Amino acid sequence: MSGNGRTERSEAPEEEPPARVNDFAFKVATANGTGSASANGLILKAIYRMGIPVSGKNVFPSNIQGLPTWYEIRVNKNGHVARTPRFDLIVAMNPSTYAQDISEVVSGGWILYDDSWPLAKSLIRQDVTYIGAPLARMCVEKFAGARERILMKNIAYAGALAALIGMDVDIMQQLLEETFARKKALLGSNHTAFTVGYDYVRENFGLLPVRLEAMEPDGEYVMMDGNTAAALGCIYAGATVAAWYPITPATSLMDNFRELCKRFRTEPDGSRRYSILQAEDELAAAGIVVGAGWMGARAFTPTSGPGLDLVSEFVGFAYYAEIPCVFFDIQRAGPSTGMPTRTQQGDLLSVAYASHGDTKHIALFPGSPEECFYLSVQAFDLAERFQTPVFVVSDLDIAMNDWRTPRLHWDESYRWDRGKVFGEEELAQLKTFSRYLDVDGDGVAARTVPGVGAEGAYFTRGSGHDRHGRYTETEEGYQEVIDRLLVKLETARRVLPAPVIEQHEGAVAGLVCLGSSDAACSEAIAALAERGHQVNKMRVRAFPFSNDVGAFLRRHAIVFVVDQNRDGQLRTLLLSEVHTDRTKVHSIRHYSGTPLSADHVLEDVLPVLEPHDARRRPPHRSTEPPLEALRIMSR
Amino acid sequence: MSGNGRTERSEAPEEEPPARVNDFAFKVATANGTGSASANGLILKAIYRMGIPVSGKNVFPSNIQGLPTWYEIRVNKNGHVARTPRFDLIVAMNPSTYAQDISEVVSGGWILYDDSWPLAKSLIRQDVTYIGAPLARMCVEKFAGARERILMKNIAYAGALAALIGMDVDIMQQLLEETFARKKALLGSNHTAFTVGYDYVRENFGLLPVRLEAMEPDGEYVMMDGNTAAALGCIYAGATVAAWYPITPATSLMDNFRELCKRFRTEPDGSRRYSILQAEDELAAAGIVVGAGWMGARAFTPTSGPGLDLVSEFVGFAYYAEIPCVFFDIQRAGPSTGMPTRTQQGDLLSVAYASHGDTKHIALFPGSPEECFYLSVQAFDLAERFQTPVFVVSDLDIAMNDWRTPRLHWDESYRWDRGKVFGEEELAQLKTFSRYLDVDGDGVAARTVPGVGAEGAYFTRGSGHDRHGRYTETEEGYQEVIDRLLVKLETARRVLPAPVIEQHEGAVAGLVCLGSSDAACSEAIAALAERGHQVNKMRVRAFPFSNDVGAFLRRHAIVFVVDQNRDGQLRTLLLSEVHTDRTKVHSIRHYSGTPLSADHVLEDVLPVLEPHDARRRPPHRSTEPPLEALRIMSR
Amino acid sequence: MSSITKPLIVTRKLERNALGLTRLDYEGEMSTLCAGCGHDAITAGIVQAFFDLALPPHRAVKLSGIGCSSKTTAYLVSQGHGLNAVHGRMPAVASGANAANRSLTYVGISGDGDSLSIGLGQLCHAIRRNVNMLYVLENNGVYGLTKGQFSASTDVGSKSKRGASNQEGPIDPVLLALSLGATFVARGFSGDKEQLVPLLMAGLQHQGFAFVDVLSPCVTFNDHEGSTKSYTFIRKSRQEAAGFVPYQAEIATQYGAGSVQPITMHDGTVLYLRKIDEDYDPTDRAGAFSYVSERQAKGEIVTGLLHIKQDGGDMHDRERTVATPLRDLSFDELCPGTAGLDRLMDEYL
Amino acid sequence: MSSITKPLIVTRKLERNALGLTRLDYEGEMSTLCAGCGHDAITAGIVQAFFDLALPPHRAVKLSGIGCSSKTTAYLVSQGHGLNAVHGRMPAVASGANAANRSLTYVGISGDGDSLSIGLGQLCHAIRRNVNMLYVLENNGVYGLTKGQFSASTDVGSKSKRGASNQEGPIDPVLLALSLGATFVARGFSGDKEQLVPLLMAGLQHQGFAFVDVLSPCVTFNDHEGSTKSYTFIRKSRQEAAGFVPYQAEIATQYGAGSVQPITMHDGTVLYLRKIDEDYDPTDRAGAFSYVSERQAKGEIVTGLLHIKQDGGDMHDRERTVATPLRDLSFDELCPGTAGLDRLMDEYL
Ligand SMILES: Cc1ncc(C[n+]2csc(CCOP(=O)(O)OP(=O)(O)O)c2C)c(N)n1
Ligand SMILES: Cc1ncc(C[n+]2csc(CCOP(=O)(O)OP(=O)(O)O)c2C)c(N)n1
Ligand code: SF4
Ligand code: SF4
Ligand SMILES: [Mg+2]
Ligand SMILES: [Mg+2]
Repeated sequence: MSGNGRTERSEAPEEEPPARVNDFAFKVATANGTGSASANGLILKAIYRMGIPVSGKNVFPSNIQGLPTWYEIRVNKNGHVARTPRFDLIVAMNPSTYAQDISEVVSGGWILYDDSWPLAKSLIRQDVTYIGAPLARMCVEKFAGARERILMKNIAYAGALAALIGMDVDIMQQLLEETFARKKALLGSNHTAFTVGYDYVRENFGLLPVRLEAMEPDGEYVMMDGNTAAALGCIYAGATVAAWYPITPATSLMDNFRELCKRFRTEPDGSRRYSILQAEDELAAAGIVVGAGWMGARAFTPTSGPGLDLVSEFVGFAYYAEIPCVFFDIQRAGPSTGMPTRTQQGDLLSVAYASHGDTKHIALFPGSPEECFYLSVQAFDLAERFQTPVFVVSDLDIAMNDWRTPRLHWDESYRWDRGKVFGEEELAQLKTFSRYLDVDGDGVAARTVPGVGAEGAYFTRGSGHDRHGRYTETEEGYQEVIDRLLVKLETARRVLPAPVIEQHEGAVAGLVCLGSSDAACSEAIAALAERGHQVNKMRVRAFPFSNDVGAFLRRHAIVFVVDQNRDGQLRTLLLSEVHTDRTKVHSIRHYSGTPLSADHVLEDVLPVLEPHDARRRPPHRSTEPPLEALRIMSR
Repeated sequence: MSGNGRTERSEAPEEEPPARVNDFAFKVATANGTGSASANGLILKAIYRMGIPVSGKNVFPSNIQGLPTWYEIRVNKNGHVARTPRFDLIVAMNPSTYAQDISEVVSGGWILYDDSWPLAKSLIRQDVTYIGAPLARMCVEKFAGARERILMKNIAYAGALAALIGMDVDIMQQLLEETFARKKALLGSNHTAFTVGYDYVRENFGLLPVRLEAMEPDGEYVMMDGNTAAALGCIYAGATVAAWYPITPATSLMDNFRELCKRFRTEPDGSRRYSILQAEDELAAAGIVVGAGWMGARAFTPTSGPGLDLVSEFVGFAYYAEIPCVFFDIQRAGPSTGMPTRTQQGDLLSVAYASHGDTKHIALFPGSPEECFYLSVQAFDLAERFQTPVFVVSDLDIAMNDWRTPRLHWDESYRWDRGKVFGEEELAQLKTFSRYLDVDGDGVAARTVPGVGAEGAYFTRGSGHDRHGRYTETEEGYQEVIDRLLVKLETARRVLPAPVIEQHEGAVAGLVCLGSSDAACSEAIAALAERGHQVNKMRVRAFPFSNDVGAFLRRHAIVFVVDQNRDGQLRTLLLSEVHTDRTKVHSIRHYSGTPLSADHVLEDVLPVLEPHDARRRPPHRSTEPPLEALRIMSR
Repeated sequence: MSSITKPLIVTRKLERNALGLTRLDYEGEMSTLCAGCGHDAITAGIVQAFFDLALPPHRAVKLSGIGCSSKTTAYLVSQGHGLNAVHGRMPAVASGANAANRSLTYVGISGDGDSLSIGLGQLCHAIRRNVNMLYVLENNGVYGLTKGQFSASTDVGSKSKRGASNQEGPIDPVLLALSLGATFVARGFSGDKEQLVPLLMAGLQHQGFAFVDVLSPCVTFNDHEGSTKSYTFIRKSRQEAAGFVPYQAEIATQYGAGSVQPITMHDGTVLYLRKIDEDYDPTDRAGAFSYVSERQAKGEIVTGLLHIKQDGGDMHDRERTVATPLRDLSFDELCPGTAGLDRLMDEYL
Repeated sequence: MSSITKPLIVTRKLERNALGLTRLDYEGEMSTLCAGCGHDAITAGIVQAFFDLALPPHRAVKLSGIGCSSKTTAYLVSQGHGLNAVHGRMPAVASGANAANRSLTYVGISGDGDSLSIGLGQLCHAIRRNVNMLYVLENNGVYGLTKGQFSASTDVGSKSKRGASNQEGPIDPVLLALSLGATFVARGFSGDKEQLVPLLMAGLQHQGFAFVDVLSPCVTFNDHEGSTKSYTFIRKSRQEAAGFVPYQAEIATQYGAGSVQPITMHDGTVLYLRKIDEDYDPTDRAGAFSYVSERQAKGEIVTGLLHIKQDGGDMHDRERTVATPLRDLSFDELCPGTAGLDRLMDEYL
């Protein structure tokens, strides 16, 4: 294979496939620590600014420098933002993963590589097109110094890519100007690098059939990741105390919170209306939010699986002593340390029943960055209203990837719900204050916060206590309190965010999912509909489950439960908490660490639905395209 | 009420009830730290040596000195050893709890109290008999010094009690001699104290209708608590490394293990064939047993709820890295610190799914001290065979109370099952050693232990790894290993201890229980049979559940699941893991902190069974005694 | 057993402090500890310190972990809010509570098991954070509540009631705190209220983490002969390095001019440091370390104010938190509202 | 990404040690750390120490937690068994492994996050237990693997890449270890193999917990100007107190007679202690504390062997464990059999 930059196809050229506009996916393969992240971000943003729905997924190693990393970009005019594993184009910039990367492009697809060095024979596939551009060589010519050459090669491949898929050059230029507004010197070299790649490809290859065309920008959308949105939620909810111990993929939530605090919560004299404590570990972080919640501040800690184990003792304490606090669990692939930079929904059971003894916790499951914002705000209200730990359960895919998500709006009439808190006034009207006495039957007893007058003082403990908060080992005193906790949870269950249900005419099958599975499930359902299979969808948004959840399960003859974990944990929770016939429940599980795609869902749904639906209507199976073509069909 | 020691009954004397031999219960109320524990132990032992089935339950505060404590003794010729809440007799030695104690004796029962001081009028019940003996006064006369007087009063009430219920005085004398074999001085005063109480009652009152009569001693039984038996199990299993952090009610397991080690594992020169490490906390204790298990020793740590939370991160590590280790969870009343000296079965869910991510653990549920021994031994075999953490889940009731339990036997042909471990020889025959490769389809891969030749060296990690133990972030490499873990668990499921099922002719209802609930459930089932309700029983002994468990559930039209927790955790586990119709499952839950009694079970079973069984046969309900009389009927 | 309410027996006309309160106003529930337990004497000392400083009881926050020692927060200042955290994790809860409200008076009470074993990491990090609180370690060299196991401050060679013999070297909390740069390090003895109360008072006034290790014999499990945590041993081996003069009035009368040195606390009050050993300089961390460890090698226990560093700045000073307690900020002070969000959204286009 | 196998390139005739092994026999997988990371130099130092001592590689046990530093156990002695525990909890795993088998050579590698934050309690208690192992703390004053957050050894005023500024005082692991009575305390620098290798060798030979704090710059997140953990700063501020002479042969040639003092290790080997400062006495714990902290106050970092106590006895010596590794005891040596059980049962009648 020569390095002269001509398009080469090993077989005699077939007919050019028709152009596929604003509907394709590609992947950029690089090594981490080389600066490719910012180039990839520019590419994503440029496409986004062209008004085209796009999403980006970062596949990075648990390491700082030198290991392979990928950035997957999907362009989809219909707004499907889930991952797709079929790449029309690979930007192969990391020789150490050439073999894998080249194998992953779809048949008929394209490979953009750096032909400063020749490609090994073994890497040649017959069914794809190789596009070689001597990026490194050109960068060596244009730039001085190893570091700059490495950095600029990233911008050069962005330029090459831009030429291949028809990116708007003015937009890119604008983005470079914004990015380097304060570092003018860098702007020039970035511009040069971009042009080098762009010109080379334009001159030697031209546009691919998979290409971009500007659409009407939809101002109601933004590009955002879930941790940014969740951090914003914490700001808007009025959280003032934040504690944490660094852990991927929860860290960026706190990074964002800190930045937002600096911007929105700093007095002119530099003093701060917030306190962020980096704790010595997750046990301490949990203790800090428990202490702050007890003191009457809104407090939260973000963590991930290993941290979840460590906070569980404090979660049980807060549950029993009835202290409001918010935990974010940004799930990653387990068990144990697992794959810290891969996604999974493996903590559902651990969250639901966290801590020994009889406990059950409120958990919210945002399905998008947008919901990370709204449900975060709600989490603080629920925590204070029900005086209990509330979990916001997200995952690496939502939290750290770039999602096209509806613009966030704020309702000025919103006021925080601090729950039942007795101040001096209320206390003055009482004969005696009994901390754990439920007077109105909703299971929630009014609390006081430290510093209030002596009448409101009581002793908070995780040991056996009665309605007055007094230490007890008696059956009645103890049982009254833990029975009330159940009443409280039952009240909560009725006001938690309802599941989002999408009904289709004549559907007998229902699909249940939560969190980041939503996008892929929606896409799969659309694809199924095109194939004549109607499936209803329910996205669960809270635990314990509302009555609607059970009703949905019971009203469908076939139920699919989609889990991004090995053990079908959502399914387990549903079967143990909700009445339904388990024989009709089919478990769909994806847990390799990659985000869920519609294909994964279809693969498991079709073998069940096809025979079933075939019985209900004239057979037309043979006319259906094979599974592989589904992605195209679903567009 | 005068203090002259006559039997007084406020109403005109009714007819004396007929004698009730070897079938009654009484309770001794004292304050802790006063030495009553040894007096109570002597009483229990004396009854036991008379050949009469007896059990003792200690109800003690989470405190060291001065708070109320009770010892409940049940004498039952039929061998029912569960707690009964109906006391025929109260030995009321603690004025601070007179009111409660007196209220707890059954109508027609007796109260033995110290009438050195008069009883308040408000404490007089019309339907019970008061027996006053001036124990303190007599001890002041006989003994010098506050400490001795306090101690001897305990032996004096034992003497008084002996006279009331007809304890064998020779046996008691013998016991005193054994106890004070090495402290002859004390023997004299103890003898005096016993005689003082005994003589006073004999002279002034005489035998009660509830009384003891010697039976043929059954040499096949011993008196033992579960933690002693479990510690013995650890010795017999060949455990050499034990780590712990003190916590009630797990502490005595380690105390016993240490004593047994001193006895059985000490070389003549004083060196030790064991290592007991008191760790700085439960996290460290877990790390120690993981390290020792990895190194090839049998290792265990006993803990309770709060510790369970803290070990969970290491449990997930050991699950994923496949390291054998044994955890004892001696459950106490939760949540959080809860009631540390009360019993509950509240950790079932926490144990089953301990740690974040996809995990599921082998748990064994001993139903008696006897089984604490056998299942402990088995736990080590299972841990090494399946290279995974194994939990032995006991509770305070089994662990710390005195049970009449079958004598333990040892099968000399037993050899420990170390599982698949490759030594130099096996390694020599291999081309390459792949730590996580399953060659025979049972899901278990052979391991090596450190120190073996270089061919067997590998790297153990809780991060993503492939079949070779190499770090991986690839879908295939990662998924192969975690899928195999499921196969392994499935293999284990088939060999775990089967449930113990008791079938009755014509029973349509089945009752499921585990652990310490067994005794009360057996008793309840016997009582139900007497009332014409046949109920089958299944005692679950292991998680994950064997197929028999599901089959039992499905084959009964009515299923009762007995849980000693608020949330019905066994029921939750059954419903999520096993296929059955949940509408037929009735949850029976007792969670006040006291051990389960047959009454608790009957109270919940009868309202379901009575209408049901009534439909199946001619009504004879009106002839049945009311619920209150059931305890007598069931004898 | 429910908690016990103390019988209120007023025997004589009660002394009143600057707030017009009596000592009774600073008491708590009746103790359920063993008769003679050192911890009860410390409780009395804290009550006294609160009374003498005339602190408003309802502004007191009492925090502890789990253990006999940790129970004592219930036995003092019942008008204040109290919290028994999980075992060993009180420092984190205190940090969080303090972060949320810097305006209250924080007292943490812990045991040697709670602080030096399971809670060691948390204690060390609360010291680093310099959380503004009085931290009392009721050190009896044993786990009282779980019935006599060794703690991390048990002497080598000590035998437990169950016959085990401790072989691990004890952690000296004072040396530990010094090595971590603690800003207030003192040691007292539950049997010497004269010395203890002024130390506690100074600790309450210190702006930062005031660490007071109090030797507090466990009469049930560790008061035997040979225990360095027994009443007998401590009485015999105690040496005072530098302490405070409890009341200003005493200075003139009791002490010579040179041996007393005024120290101005953060709140402006002046405490009078009394040096026993002329060479002892409590502001010299390394010197304190040497002094304590050298005396220890001779079998002596040094008590008193061992180290103080006044200009550290507590957690809030360092992090520049606003003066208003965070938990008292209004929603409007915290939520950037529609305008803020809209502006922000434009940046994500 | 699977792990990377190092390309085996043999360039010259390799030196062999007493076991006939080459340095290659002590190497591990290829490092995936950043180019220039201090940790890689420490890896090389450990490889060298193993080679020089001619330790059988398959008898090596390598333990670590989580972090860039903790990854390095995979980059050395691949013929030994390795274990990456959960974050901060390696000391406990090491204690358990060592309890089960006292006959192997244990090396623990950790980072400042792993050891001084989440794992601080475990580190302190492993020191108390005097587990027989070499414990290397690869101290870069930052959390490398999670991308640059502050650790407990970060300097006050240090700024993170995300713009936060650290206000908590750093923990000096050496002072901490001294305060806990550690029996071997040393400090090295990843950039000075000459000094480091002998310290590691001595640590490997020490019968007990040999604690070596190694300053190890993180080139990606904490090598900037103003960081006291940067190559530049350490090179500038380093002072050696007392170290070992690497090879006996050098003694005669390089050093004067008086400045070298023989120390006989537990296994009989003699190491030669080289004192730089005449007054420095590494057997004096309090002296070491003063020396290190006084120099620190002057902006100097003291390296070398800072404290040694040879007669401590390790965990097994103190607990009197049998000589045979526990995990090698046969079932018959452990199970008391039928007779034992029957006799025991009679006692429970
Ligand atoms: C996680 C956890 N582990 C163990 C316990 C049991 N526990 C309660 S108090 C205590 C030790 C208390 O010792 P110390 O702090 O010295 O207090 P003391 O009773 O001696 O005053 C222990 C181990 C617990 N409550 N929680
Ligand atoms: C329980 C838990 N919390 C958090 C993490 C995330 N984490 C991994 S490494 C690390 C810090 C490592 O810092 P250090 O020990 O100093 O190692 P370095 O990378 O600097 O060498 C953290 C916080 C984790 N793995 N486990
Ligand atoms: S056991 Fe010891 S520490 Fe606990 S109350 Fe009694 S004397 Fe005090
Ligand atoms: S991030 Fe820092 S510590 Fe980690 S490998 Fe890179 S230089 Fe080393
Ligand atoms: Mg203690
Ligand atoms: Mg570090």
